[in-house]
Amino acid sequence: MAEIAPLLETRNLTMRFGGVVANDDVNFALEEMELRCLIGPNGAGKSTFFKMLTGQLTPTQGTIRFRTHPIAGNLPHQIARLGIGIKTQIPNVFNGLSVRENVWLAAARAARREASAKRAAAIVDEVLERIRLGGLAEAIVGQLSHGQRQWVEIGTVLAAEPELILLDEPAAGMTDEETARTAEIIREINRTRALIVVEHDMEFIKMIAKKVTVFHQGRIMMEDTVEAVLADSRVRDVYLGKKVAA
Amino acid sequence: MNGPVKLTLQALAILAACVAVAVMPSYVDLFQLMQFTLFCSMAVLALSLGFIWGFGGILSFGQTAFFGLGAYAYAVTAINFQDSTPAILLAVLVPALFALALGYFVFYGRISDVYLGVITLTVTLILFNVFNSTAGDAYAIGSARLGGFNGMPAVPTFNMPFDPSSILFPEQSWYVTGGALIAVYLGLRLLLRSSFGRVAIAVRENETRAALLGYDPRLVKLLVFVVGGGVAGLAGALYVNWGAFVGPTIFALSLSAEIIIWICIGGLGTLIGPIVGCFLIEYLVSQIGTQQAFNANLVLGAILVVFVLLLPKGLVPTVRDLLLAAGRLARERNRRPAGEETHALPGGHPVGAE
Amino acid sequence: MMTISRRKFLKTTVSASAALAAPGISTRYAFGSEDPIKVGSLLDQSGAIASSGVTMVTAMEQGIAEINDAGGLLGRPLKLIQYDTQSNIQLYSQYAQQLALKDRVDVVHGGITSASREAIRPTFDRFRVLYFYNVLYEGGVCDRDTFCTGTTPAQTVEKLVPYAMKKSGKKAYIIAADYNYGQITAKWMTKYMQDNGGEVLSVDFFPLDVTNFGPTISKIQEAKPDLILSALVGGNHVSFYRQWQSAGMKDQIPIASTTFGLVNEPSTVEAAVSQGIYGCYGYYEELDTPESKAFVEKLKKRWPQIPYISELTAATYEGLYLWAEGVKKAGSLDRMKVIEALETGVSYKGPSGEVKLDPATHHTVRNAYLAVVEDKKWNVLETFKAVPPSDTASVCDLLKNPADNQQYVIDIKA
Amino acid sequence: MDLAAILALNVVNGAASLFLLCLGLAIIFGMMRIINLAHGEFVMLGAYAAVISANAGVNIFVAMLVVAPLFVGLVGLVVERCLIRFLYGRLVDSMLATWGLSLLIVGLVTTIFGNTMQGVATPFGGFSIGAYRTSWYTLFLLAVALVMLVLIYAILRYTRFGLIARAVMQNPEMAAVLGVSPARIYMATFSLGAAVTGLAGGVLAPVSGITPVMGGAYVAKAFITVVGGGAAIISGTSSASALFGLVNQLGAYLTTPVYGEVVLFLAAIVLIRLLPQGISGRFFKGTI
Repeated sequence: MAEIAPLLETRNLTMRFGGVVANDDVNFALEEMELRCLIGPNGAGKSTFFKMLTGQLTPTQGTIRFRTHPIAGNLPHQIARLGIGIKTQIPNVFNGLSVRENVWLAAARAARREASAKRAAAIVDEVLERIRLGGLAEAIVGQLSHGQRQWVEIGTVLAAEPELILLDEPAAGMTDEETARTAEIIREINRTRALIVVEHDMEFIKMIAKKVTVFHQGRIMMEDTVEAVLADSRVRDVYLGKKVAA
Repeated sequence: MNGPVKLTLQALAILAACVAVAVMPSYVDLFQLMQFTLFCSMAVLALSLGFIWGFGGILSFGQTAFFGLGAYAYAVTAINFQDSTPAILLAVLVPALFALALGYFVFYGRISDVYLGVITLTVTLILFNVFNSTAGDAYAIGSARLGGFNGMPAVPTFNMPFDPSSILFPEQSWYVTGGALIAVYLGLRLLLRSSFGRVAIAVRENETRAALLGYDPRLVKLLVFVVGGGVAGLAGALYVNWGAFVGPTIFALSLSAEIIIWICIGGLGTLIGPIVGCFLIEYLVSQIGTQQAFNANLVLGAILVVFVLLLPKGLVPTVRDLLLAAGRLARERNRRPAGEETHALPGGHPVGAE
Repeated sequence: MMTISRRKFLKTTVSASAALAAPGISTRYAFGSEDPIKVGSLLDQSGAIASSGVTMVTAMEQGIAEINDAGGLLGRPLKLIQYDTQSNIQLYSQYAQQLALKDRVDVVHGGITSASREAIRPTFDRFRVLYFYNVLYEGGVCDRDTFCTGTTPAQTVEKLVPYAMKKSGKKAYIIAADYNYGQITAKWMTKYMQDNGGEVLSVDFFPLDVTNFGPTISKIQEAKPDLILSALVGGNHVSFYRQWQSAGMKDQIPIASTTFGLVNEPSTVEAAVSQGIYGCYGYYEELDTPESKAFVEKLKKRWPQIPYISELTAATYEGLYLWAEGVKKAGSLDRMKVIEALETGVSYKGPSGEVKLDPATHHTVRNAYLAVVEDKKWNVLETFKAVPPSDTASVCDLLKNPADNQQYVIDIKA
Repeated sequence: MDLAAILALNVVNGAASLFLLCLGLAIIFGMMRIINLAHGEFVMLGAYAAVISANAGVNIFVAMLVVAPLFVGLVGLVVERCLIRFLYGRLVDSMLATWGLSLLIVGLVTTIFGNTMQGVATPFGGFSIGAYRTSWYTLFLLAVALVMLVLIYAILRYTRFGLIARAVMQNPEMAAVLGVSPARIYMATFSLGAAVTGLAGGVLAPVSGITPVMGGAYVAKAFITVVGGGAAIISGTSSASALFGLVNQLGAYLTTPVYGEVVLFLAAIVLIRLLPQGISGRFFKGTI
């Protein structure tokens, strides 16, 4: 049975903070070029999961493999250099620098592989175009709106040209139009790269998702197509039910 | 201000500084020249901390550790070789290597914030204690006696490179020191414009984000720290050249604090600010001692307290903000008749961009 | 708002500098338009060492005023230029340059710690300014441009140790400040203990900021000495005497010190703490000679609340007069002429008695006094006349090697 | 045996003095993130207040335990109102301002009282353990340190002020929502820290040399101890004081005071390297 190794695979991944178990025995696999959505109520362990994938947390137990590299416990910059990029939940950008500088920092790192300054400049222009912030390229990021900062962060992730992109709530705080555009960009990226997207907005998920993984109390509760997940009563109980009630 | 204008202004300013250094000896007397020589060497020290703190986000309470090591390295080498050329090189190298070791210990141990401050402070206190206990003939490196608390007097001053017989005159010392200040300023400014400089600023701005983009914050900070250490060491050599003397009080807590004060007064996150702050405070302190009416501590303390309340951002950023605001006002007044409302961003200025 | 405050700030700075530009001391002269002779002085009036410095400044002011009242020197008035070095070595170097290059003074008196002296001595050598250091110190400076008028260990420790041994016993425990003065003085103490057939049980050094002496007191008790020899320095080290007394050790083991009382310790600690401590200095305020009484009276008139007047203050005053004698003898202010005149061995009868310059060492031959603290005052027990600086003399002969210029660390053979 | 007892007493005494010296700084730094570089001068003011009132005829214990903390607490209040309250969240400015303040206080005290000061006698006598003599005052210092430890713990743990103070330090906005004015809490906390520091100065006055610059000897050591202890005020400061007191006093006894100091500093460096969050960040998480 010759099976192609998954792009990303976790085995028995567990994270405990003192007595609190944030992730418990998570076995997760992502294929090359796959787009996966993660859903689950607050505190289900999605962000912790992302932090372990990017090296911001060292798992208490378990392994993570990216292609063939075991990366559990590696430092963030080492993992980033392997080709995993992340947009975090709260805009995590260089507030004191300009939009261009933000994007350039990511592009320069990517271009270093090809050792070309021109290449970096080209990436910056292309990305600025794509996130539609060309007009604000010299603006200081800290003075932009929340939504614009989200875009800047997406831009930095794109400019780094990672193999795998993790997006934590990319549509939060965006207008309908922006949300649609985000979905469009995600689909576009997905033509060449794999993505994992955490999102609460079901409409948004319906726009992009093929396969959805549901987190609940630190574990994977189910994993199926969008339709199947949305139809599942347990999911509705733990997650959607609460949403509706709220 | 757009790029080219700013660049032109900066180039003009540097040119003006070069001219000022060149003509100074014909305008001031020998004493003032020597005083400016001292101020310039201290300003190099100010730049070293201004760089690592303002652009690397590393608040070192013990920048004097590198300053002092540089001074001692210079003194010991100069006495042994009777030539300042290798001494100046070692004065940069020894502190830089020390910064490398200490920085590795600190940054790769993920020590940051105030803990970093405490470690650097403690290292300085240890150095003070160690150098203080080196009285007596047993503590000598080659022919140089370390001299304990009394220090090392009559250290050879600078000579022409590789020509120990031609000792520099005070005027020449001034050219060297003033030139060194301009060179260090230029060097740091260029470094900040380079890719490495931009990454360093990024790490200071947001360490996590920089790491998530694939930059190793530990390495970046370490390099910034080492550069700062080397520059502080150079300042130490310049300082010894001025006074021909080095003693353990060079490691004193009060000098460490004074450097921080220069930067606070001049403005953190700028390169010109530390220089301005240093000149101002050094001048003030030397003036206070020539009066007999008030206790010197009283006057200096009152000035610092008042300053922090009135100009919290420091002199250079405050002046710059005022100029920028004035410029914007003038622009808007020009444009309004044309009925053109600008899409201006709210005020303020990037900390990292200047 | 910002503009106003900035302007205000600048304005105050400007007026402050204007005030600062005026020289510190104004004395009314009766000498017409004759240019005054400038006497430079570098002493700490603020910071950690100010407690020593302030009375020395008063002595300088007094001496200058007296000489002026008596018609000045060479028919010209003296003008004092005193800078507050703020207990900061860098400022010593800075002001030394200012005195030498800007004020162009004819002589400089000053420096308190040995470190401050060593910082400014090269400057005065380089710019050819005559320099007087008027503080008791560890000895060994050998420099034709410099005159050291205070006592050195051979003049005081040599008398103190045998006396204290006679009163207590042969086993001593030495405690000293951890810098050159303390370390070298401890060596002298050891030498004189051994010369007199005694034994040193231990020598402990203390950084200047140590305030807790608990472990040391235990160690001393363990060693069971007959005598404590102390060269502790500064305000923090006064803690030792207090903790020693509060542990109830005061009446068990006597203390002899080369530093206690040099500022005004006997009058600031309680009588129980200071009672019975032995000291040996070149001068005490309590000294019962006409010159001493007149000196104390004059200083108290100048500054009614003046703290204790110790050797530091008297030697400063005498140092100024020694220089004046030299100028009179030379009939000139020329540096070399004054040095040569001083090297003829000029002398001056000051508050501490006859003080005579030793031509070979540029130190002084002077009286030393042994005293004990009784009821917060020094009671002078013995007077040693005309004690030579034999420690420095063993390494330094400026008559033979006029070009010599260094501070020797004297090799002490016990 | 006697030696062991006297050594233990020395260690405990060293730790107790260090704890007293650091507690006020820990309160101010731990709860407000203000680095008070005038801490040493607060100690000095406490000592001066005690000495001056005692020399004026006030009972020595009243002078040390009541006058000193009250006076310095009051000074703290004034300083907070006039200076510190403009500087919250501005670590660097607060350092500049408090450094200036320290110079200002030294200058003022020197101008008013001169460079030296008449001290006060140490109360109580000495007692013997075998061949060794030590003072009752050592035990008194220990008692004061213990009482302060319990008192500050009780204040933070059981009083309304303590609860609110801890809440405000955690999250100022939240406290404002609850109807508590953070400004008043900061003010009270700063004066409390100053008062505790004044008390330390008061009780150390009889065994110290009293000069305007005496504070300089304390500030670095106190700062290192507080940071070494970590965020928890009581457990962190007391454990760091105990550790550093032990290292310093044993080092001083076994070698010389010079190496005692160096050993203490090295211990601090190793400690922070091993426990980057301080002792309490590792062992006493969530304590006060």
